[in-house]
Amino acid sequence: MQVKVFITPRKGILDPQGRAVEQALKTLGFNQIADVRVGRYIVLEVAGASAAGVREAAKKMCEQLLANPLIEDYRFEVGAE
Amino acid sequence: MQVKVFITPRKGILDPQGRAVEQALKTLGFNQIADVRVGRYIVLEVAGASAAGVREAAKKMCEQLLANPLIEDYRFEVGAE
Amino acid sequence: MKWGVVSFPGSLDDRDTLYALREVMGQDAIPLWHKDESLGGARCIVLPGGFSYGDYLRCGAIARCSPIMRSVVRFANDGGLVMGICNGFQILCEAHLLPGALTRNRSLSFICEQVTVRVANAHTAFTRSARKGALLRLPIKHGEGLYTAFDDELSAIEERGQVLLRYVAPDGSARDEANPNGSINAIAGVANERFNVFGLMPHPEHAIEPRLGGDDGLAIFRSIIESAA
Amino acid sequence: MNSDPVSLPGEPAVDLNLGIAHGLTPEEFDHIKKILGRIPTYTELGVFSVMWSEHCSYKSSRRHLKMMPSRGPRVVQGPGENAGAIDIGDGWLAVFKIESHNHPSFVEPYQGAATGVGGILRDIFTMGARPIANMDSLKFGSFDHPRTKYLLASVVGGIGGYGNCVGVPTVAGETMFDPAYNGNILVNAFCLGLVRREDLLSARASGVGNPVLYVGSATGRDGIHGASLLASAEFDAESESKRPTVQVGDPFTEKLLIEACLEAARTGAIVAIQDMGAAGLTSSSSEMAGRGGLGIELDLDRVPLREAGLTPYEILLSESQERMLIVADRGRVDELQRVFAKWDLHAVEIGRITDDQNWRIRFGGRIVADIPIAPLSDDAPMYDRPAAPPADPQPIESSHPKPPPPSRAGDALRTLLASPNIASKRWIFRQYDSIVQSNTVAGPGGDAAVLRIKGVRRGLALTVDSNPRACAIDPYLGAVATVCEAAINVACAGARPVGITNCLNYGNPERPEIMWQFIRGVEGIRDAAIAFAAPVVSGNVSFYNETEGRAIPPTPTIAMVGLLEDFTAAVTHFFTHAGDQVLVVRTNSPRLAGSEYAAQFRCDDRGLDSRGLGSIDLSYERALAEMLVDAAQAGLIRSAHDVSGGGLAVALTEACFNPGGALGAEFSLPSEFETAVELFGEGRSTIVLSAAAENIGQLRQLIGAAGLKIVASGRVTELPRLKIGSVIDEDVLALREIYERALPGRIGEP
Ligand SMILES: Nc1ncnc2c1ncn2[C@@H]1O[C@H](COP(=O)(O)OP(=O)(O)O)[C@@H](O)[C@H]1O
Ligand SMILES: [Mg+2]
Repeated sequence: MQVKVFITPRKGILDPQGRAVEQALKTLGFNQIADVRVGRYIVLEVAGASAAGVREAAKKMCEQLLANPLIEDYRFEVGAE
Repeated sequence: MQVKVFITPRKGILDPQGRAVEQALKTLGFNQIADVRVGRYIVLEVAGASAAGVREAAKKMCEQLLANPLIEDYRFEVGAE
Repeated sequence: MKWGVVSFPGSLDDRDTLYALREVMGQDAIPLWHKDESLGGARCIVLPGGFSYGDYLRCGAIARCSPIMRSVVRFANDGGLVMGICNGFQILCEAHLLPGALTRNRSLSFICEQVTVRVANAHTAFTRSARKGALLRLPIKHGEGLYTAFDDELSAIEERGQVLLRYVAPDGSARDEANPNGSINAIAGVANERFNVFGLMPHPEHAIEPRLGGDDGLAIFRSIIESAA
Repeated sequence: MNSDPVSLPGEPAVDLNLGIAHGLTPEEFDHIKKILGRIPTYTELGVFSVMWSEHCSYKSSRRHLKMMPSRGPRVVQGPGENAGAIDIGDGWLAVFKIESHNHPSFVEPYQGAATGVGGILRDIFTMGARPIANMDSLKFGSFDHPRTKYLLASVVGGIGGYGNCVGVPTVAGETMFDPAYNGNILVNAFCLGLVRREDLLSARASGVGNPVLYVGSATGRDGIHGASLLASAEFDAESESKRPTVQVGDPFTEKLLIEACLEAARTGAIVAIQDMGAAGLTSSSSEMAGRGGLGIELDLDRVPLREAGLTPYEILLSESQERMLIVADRGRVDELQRVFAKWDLHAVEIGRITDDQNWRIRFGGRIVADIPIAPLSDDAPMYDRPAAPPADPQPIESSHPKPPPPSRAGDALRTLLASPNIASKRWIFRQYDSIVQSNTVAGPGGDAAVLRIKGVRRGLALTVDSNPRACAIDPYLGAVATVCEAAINVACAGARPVGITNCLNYGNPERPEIMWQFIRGVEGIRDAAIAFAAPVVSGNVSFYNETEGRAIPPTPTIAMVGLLEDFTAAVTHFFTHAGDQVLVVRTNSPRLAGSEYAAQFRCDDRGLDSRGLGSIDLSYERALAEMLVDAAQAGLIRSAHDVSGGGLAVALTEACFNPGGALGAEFSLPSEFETAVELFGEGRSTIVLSAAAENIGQLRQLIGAAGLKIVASGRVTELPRLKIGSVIDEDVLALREIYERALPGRIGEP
């Protein structure tokens, strides 16, 4: 089963990358940009029968390794694909 | 309007980060992991009236800056939020 | 001869490159500013190492959008000599002046150490004062120096002799442990098809004084001086 | 202007309990009321609590720090500014300081270590100096501890991630692993910068009416109460809940700040400048005004914010990184703003200097804080905390039973070389750019780093050292030994010790035995600094390094700056020529007490002395340092390496590791020198010297004239084999393999 994890800098936490990308996009003429956050996107193939089981494992993986809860928020989707 | 961009290493491209994450997850006991790809997740706030206009701008941003087509695939979603 | 060294926000080795050119090699070298478009009449443009724009997003991706890069691209397309060192190499790849791309070292960590590279093609403006097969001791210091190119492109690059430098062991043998970052075919430096644009991960500007770790880097700068003469 | 500041809607009512919750004592709370003549507003309470925290006020340590010598013919700036400055000749000043970032690095190791580097850099370029070298001193728990690998990788990643990105080379450091740091790691970061004498900047405000500029990153809710709550209290489970205060570093902005501030300094329009470090805007503004005996007024509505809705309390206490506060020459603000704009940075006018010696803050058009400055900073509480030696001083013991020492010395040597405390730290320092700026003559890997100064012959040697095991046995002698090691390390490179900065890492000062350790440590540094004529020009104190009531061993960290008259005369720590003669010179017999050997093996079982450190005669130490410097400058020696962790046998082994190709050495030792104490003992000071045969006579004379003893001699061999008397006969290449592989092996890398 495929798990997609979306990790973003936590609200209120400095996101220097996002700022730099926002600036660069504006330089390129995309003036309609109001805000940019840059995070990570992790795609996992998980062998597992039940979606519920995979969901539970995914949550644990996020908490234990994939995201840094001090400075990042995460969410994930469990799909078939 | 919110644009979410998902960038992943192109298939066939070495993804040492993905491999390292996979190893680390296995060390933590998640043995059901079959594959991991690590990419980028970019969330943009774009001021724009029409979804079509925003979609077009997003495509340009991806091509001109956000992704490197030589080594990365990208896709994006335009949402309300 | 006259050199131009570009400073982007976050460039680090720009000052060192100017020092190497002016104080050690007695060259006429001018700093160029990323917001300008003028190349100041320089015969060779150097894009120095560093972390332009913090290397945020992808190394070199933001820098290549600077005003000065428009001129650098034009200059290169007109046949002018351009050399990108480390971050400069990354910028040249992002600007499509060089083939391929640079990504995270296979160890995933930054590496600062002396490496040995073999001159794989000595018939270019950047390597002519070395002999083919010559070994150079040069420092590297980067986190994203793994060079990749796709199969077709890679074989074309190899066939045309665009690979100018390759990582080897100190004794010159090709060994996987001698490839510090996992670059494909141990590529340390590559030129464009016209051989007027060159990118390399090792730092010749940090190998110009025997007291400070050797002077093998002079071979690269001397080649350029000879070519421009 | 005498109307009292207002409280804002939604702010809690201030009373003693709220004061206590802010870490203030009832007496301190009373004192605040007396200073103000009223109850503080909530904002003011926050301000007092950070300014009077241990971290900002040094209330437990201030009276003792005065003991250390801080003056000397070379000292241009002693303690009191953001960093110390020493005249190194040719019109150049070396500006340097070391600082701790222990607690933030334990909570979030990557960002904690990174922002530690960012902070110390700002302390240096705030003085107008260009940072040219960093060092890091790291203490981790034992490798058996489940968090150690993660902490090591993240801290090293953070230091490299920040230092590499700003273009300041990390040229040396030290790393130790010991179970005593399982619950409380230490991350101390050092930075040195260079400035022309006439360009030195100060953080002393002057000129009533001069505008105050805010430069750098916008203010967010980062690190609020980092100083008062994190760095000034013990660690416990509750620390988890303080996590949202994590600061994130942006080295890219720091690099722009460095260039912009140095360029702005050259305009001459900067009157005073200070970085916003601990307690951010509050401490920088009040300290700059306070030093100048003036007042300051700030309008918080003009402060650039990262998100809407920050309260004055939050804006004033935020520890967002990469921010500077500047007092500008009136009428030249435009000029400064142009420089910052060039570097894509804003310089926003947020206030001005006043003549009434008050710190006055406006928000939403109203005054929300109005505090007399002198009592806030200079007259902060100062304590003379009770100090007493512990009833039964116990050296730190590892929790694991130790094996008996091997019967063959070669086996012991191999075990020691594989210890992460002795093994090569290449896995760490190769993650640091050590060559950027083109000054690095000798980078990490030797006794001291050597830097040249462009355009002149002089050079600098840098080292950072600590010896917590010795300090745990005797906090005074341990501190003396640490200063000696640092001084001898730079002397080995051929440099004369000229200045010290120190970071004093201790437990909870409210406990008499910790206070005693601290005072004894300061006394040790004082005596040794005087002996080497190397004044202490800056430093930092980190208390409350404890977890669940267990303090770390006393860990004074000493960074020494040495001056080379001629950088080309610098000496390596490894042998350079086969056939050279080797001499071992020492000031005192070694001991096993506090040694790595004693940490690895059960020593007492065999009746070996593992308690006493042995005495240190500082006059010998100084004579040794001077002899080394003189011999190096006279070109008499080819290499010099001081014996530290692992003793003489390890030092001889390391000296064989010539990076261009391993060499060997042969020693005939009198049999009484073939004991574990002689081979593996540590303590002050033993040097392994090599010299060309034709210089050996003159060198022996110099050593004799200094009153020093040569205790053994040998020669460098082409064949990479180390032979020591009849007890050690090992293949140097095999030893090097152990030495290089140990750390990556522990981390689990190929
Ligand atoms: N954290 C670190 N950062 C940079 N260099 C380090 C670090 N730890 C150790 N080193 C380098 O490794 C070498 C050995 O360190 P150490 O064992 O402390 O030396 P010594 O005992 O001679 O003082 C030194 O050159 C030191 O600079
Ligand atoms: Mg040493």
